[in-house]
Formats: sequence, C-alpha cells, structure tokens
Amino acid sequence: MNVAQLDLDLDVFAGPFDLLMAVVLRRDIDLLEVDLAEVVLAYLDHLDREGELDLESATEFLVLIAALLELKSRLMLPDESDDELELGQEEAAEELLARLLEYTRYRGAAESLVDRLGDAQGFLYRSAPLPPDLRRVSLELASQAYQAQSLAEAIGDLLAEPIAPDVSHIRQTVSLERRLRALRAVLDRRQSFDFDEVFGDEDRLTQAVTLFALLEMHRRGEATWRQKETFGSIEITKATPLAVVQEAPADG
Amino acid sequence: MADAELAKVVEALLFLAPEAVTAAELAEACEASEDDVREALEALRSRCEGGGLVLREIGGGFALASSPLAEGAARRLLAKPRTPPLTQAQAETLAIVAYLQPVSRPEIARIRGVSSESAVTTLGERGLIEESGRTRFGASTYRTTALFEKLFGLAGLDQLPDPAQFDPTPEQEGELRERLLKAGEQRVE
Amino acid sequence: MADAELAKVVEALLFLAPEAVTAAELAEACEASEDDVREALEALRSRCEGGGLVLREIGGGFALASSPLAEGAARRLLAKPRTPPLTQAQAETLAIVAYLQPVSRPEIARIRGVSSESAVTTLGERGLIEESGRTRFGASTYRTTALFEKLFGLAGLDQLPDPAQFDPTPEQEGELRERLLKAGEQRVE
Repeated sequence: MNVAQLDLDLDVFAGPFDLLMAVVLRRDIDLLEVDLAEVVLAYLDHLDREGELDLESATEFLVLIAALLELKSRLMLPDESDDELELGQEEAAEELLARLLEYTRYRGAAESLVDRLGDAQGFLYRSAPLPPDLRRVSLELASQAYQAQSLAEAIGDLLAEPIAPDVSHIRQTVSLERRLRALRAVLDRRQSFDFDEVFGDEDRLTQAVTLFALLEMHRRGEATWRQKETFGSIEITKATPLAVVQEAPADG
Repeated sequence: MADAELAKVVEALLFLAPEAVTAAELAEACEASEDDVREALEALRSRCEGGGLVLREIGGGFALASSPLAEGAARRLLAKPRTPPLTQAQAETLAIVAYLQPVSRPEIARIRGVSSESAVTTLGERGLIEESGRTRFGASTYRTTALFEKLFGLAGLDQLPDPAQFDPTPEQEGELRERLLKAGEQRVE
Repeated sequence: MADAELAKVVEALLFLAPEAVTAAELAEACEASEDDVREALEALRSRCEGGGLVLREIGGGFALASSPLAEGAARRLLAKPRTPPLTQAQAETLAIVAYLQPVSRPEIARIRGVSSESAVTTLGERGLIEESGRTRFGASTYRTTALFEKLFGLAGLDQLPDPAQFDPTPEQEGELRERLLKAGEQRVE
C-alpha cells in the first residue's frame, strides 16, 4: 500500500507522533500493508515544501518511524527470535505507548485552546491612546518598586557561560568525506600503499568507513585496489589518468 | 463616594485603562474599599447586560470588551480581521507551555516528537509566550503572557481545564497498546 | 438589525474606535440606514446618562469618552507608573542597558543570545529606558531614564550595585561589556 492509497493528508499532521497515531490507529489498515518508506519520504517531502526541514526534526521523525519499522519487520519475519528480543520489543512498544499517550494529552489540550480562542475572539478590547492630560507618567507619583540588586543578579546570570552538555553518550561519527581526503592525501605522497600499514591502527568504524571510501574512489576511477586472498592485505594503487586499471575489488 | 457614583467611575476607569485592572488598583484609584469596588463591578456587570459592552475578568483583573454580537460590524469598521488561527504545531506548543510552564524547547520537542523552534518563535512574536528564565544548560524556558490570558479569555491560569480530561479513555489506550503489540501477539497465536 | 440590537452594536463600535466615527461610517459597518443609526445614537445618549461614559460629537463624528467625574481617579490610576514584576527577558535587557549604557539592540541581542525586541519596546513604554542616539551603523542606542532611577531607588547611576558579588567567573579578566558578549556568543552556540 503506498501513501496515496493510505490517503494521509500530510498537511494535517503536526509532527511524527501525530502521523504515527494516524497510521497505528487506523482500523482498516494492516501495518503489513503500509509502505513505511513511502510515509517517510512523503513526510520529508512535506517538511521540505513547508520550508521547515531541519536535521533535528528529520532525525526525530526517523527515530520514531524506526519503531514502527521494527514492529512491521517482526510481522514479516519467521517466528524464530529468542525470548530476550521479544521482551525488548514489548518494552519498546510500552515506551512508545507512554510517549504517544503524553502527546495525546497535549494534542487534546491544543484543540481545546483553539476552541477557546475562537470563542474569545468575539470579544474585542479598546486600543486607543489616553487623553493627552493623562498621557504623562508622573515622576512624583513614582516610588521604589524594584530592587537594584536584581539588576546585578541579572548581569551575574548573563556572565555565566553555559555548562557544556555531556556528549559522552553520543557515538563518535566518521565522515566519508574526511576518509576520502585522508586516502587522497596518502595517494598524493605515494603511488601505492598497504591498507593495514597506513590504517591498521584506526578503530573498526574508521576502518570500515575508509573501505567504503575506497569503493567510492574505485567507482570514480581514482584508485584501484587488490586483495590477493580473503582477509589478506589490501594494496591500494593510485590510478593514472592514461591507464585506469579496471579491476574489481576482490571479495572480502 | 456614593455607590452609584463609584459604579460610574469604575466604568470610566475600565474604559480608559489600556489593560485589565485589579480590584485593588481600582480601590486605590477611587479611594474606596475593595468591597465597595467589587459591589460597583457587580452593578456595572448588570448594567452592561442592556448594552453592547461586556465586563470580563482577565488574568486576575477586570476589563471592558465589546459584545460578540458587534464583532462583525467592529471588524468592518476597524478593518481588523480575526487574528490568524493557530497552526496545530503552534497550538500544541502553546498547550505544552500553558500547562507545564516554565518549560524549555528541548522538553517541548520531546513531548511533540519534533523540533518546535519555529512554533516557539512565532508564539513569541505573537506575544503569547515569553522567556521566563534559563535551565542550567543555558536553554531558555518559556511561560505564557498576560496577552495569552486576554486573547483566550482566561481569568487566570487556574481556569485552564484539567489536562487529564484529554487523556485517551482506558479503552482507547488499550487499543493503542494492542495495536503496538500486535506483532508479538500474532506470534503467540 | 432590530433597533435594540443596533443600539448595542453602535455602543460597542464607539467603545472600540480610537477616534470619532461619523454616522455614515457607523451605518456602513452596521449595514443599517443612517436614520436608524442616528436613532441608535440617541438611545445611546440617554443610556449613557446612567453610567460613567459620555457620548460626544466631535467634528461631525461621534465618540465615547470617560465622564469628567472620573478625572481624579483616572489620574491616580493611569499617571502612576505601572510596575508589574519584570519578566526574565525584561530584567536581563534592563540590566544590560543599565550597566553598559549607551547600548544598541543588536548588542543586547548578542549578549542575551536571542532577539530582545519586545523587551526593549515594553521597557520603553513603561518609561524605564529611552533612545539616546544612534551607532555609526544607524542602530538606536538606549539609556535608562530618571524614572528608572526612582523605581529602583537609586540616587544616581553610580549607585548601581557592583555585579562582582554575583559574578560566577570572577577569575576572568576583561571589561564587563566584552565578557558579557563572550558569554552571549557561547549561549548561541
């Protein structure tokens, strides 16, 4: 089932929870039949059209749709997962449920506020300048109403530099772009090199992304690489513009 | 000041005042007791019933407003269209601020499941919410403004309905849980 | 529109209008005839006799005004400076102006890490700050007023309390202005 068949009017959804609620709660829809990838793409397109696409909201959305994807994948997979996984699944569903319930409360409150605003808009208030003789605030009538100390306190608050948030829980990221630059830098100095010799000391993630970058360089015709045996050393050679060696990388 | 005169003065003051005025402020200005002012306000309220004005209690104070039956004519005369309705994102953000104030942007984003930067900015520009302080990480916290209470016709924040009434019924909650857990249940079958 | 309703609507319109309105304008807004409007105005005039407002004819138009008998109370209520508690945004903005004056809006925004337009406007309306000139880039600069000193119980600006006692990072060197700007830039990041 694609998004068009799903008949989701994306304009009416205020956020991923809203959309998820609609998808999950539709009685006539079996989750198995919903093309969630299309929901994601349509939602991102929608955000883009709105001009409100930012990485933060897109990421939040993906995290949430991932919960639905996990549910769906369990429907599709044969029943051979162990109990441990199942428990995690139930916990994840409960957590998602708790967040959906909290969101539902404020969505309801939002509706009631909108109604209230509609009712209150019938009442209009006067907005007219005061008669000239009442316009000037009289300095004589003024008396101390604030503590001067509060000004110094406010300056103290403003002098405080924000505590740097704890980012130790955030997984380090490796950029493909940066790995490409690293590879090109090596190839600028040397015509060919051994992968382990240069990158052997990097962590697994960096090595993996570097290999990915090598694939990209191979695709672009910038370098070739060869691995004589499975798990053996990889030799990378800079491609010369005149004789690009067309050689597929060995399996490994 | 005689009772009848006090009611007249209170009417005149509410006509002039650009914002809602508390009974205490009225009493001080009229050099009368707060009890007398409250009586005068009651007299004014019944007097208004025969006319085109309404006495409203807004954010703990009192203000005169035009009657809803004059709304159409008033908007024609003043060429003042209704304020644009809130988008759902704005309404949800406003509801979260109204009930949980003071509340920070990350907290709003957590509840809505989506970053709410532009809704917060727009609500601020429309004067419905304002900064109220900072969390220890330097994020601004927000609360609703006096204008919010005025535009939404609230005598005070305690007039907001209990948010629990918007919670799903146990049946709806059960259905939601069931559908979320459907995968597991199917395997049990 | 029934006569009684028209009289109510006319009352509401004159209550809202900031300036005098002609009978023709009222008729158009009410979608009624001018004769009917004039009748409604007569009804309103007699209704006013029992209350605190008076119907005035000014330059061919009509306007509601407060009754002269409320004059003294109005002066006491309105000529007195309004001193509601300052919001966090207002307090921070006022403190920046007080300690750094003259200071421009862009500078205030840099220090606070957010645009502070509405706080500057409100502080100006309340008479706590005023424009003092322009920077060479054309931005208005602000300073505090005599009313500010009176409301904060200060005999002069040199009486402002030393912020050092609230300084969370006293070990840092530099002018107050530079240190504030530096902290502000970190808040934005």
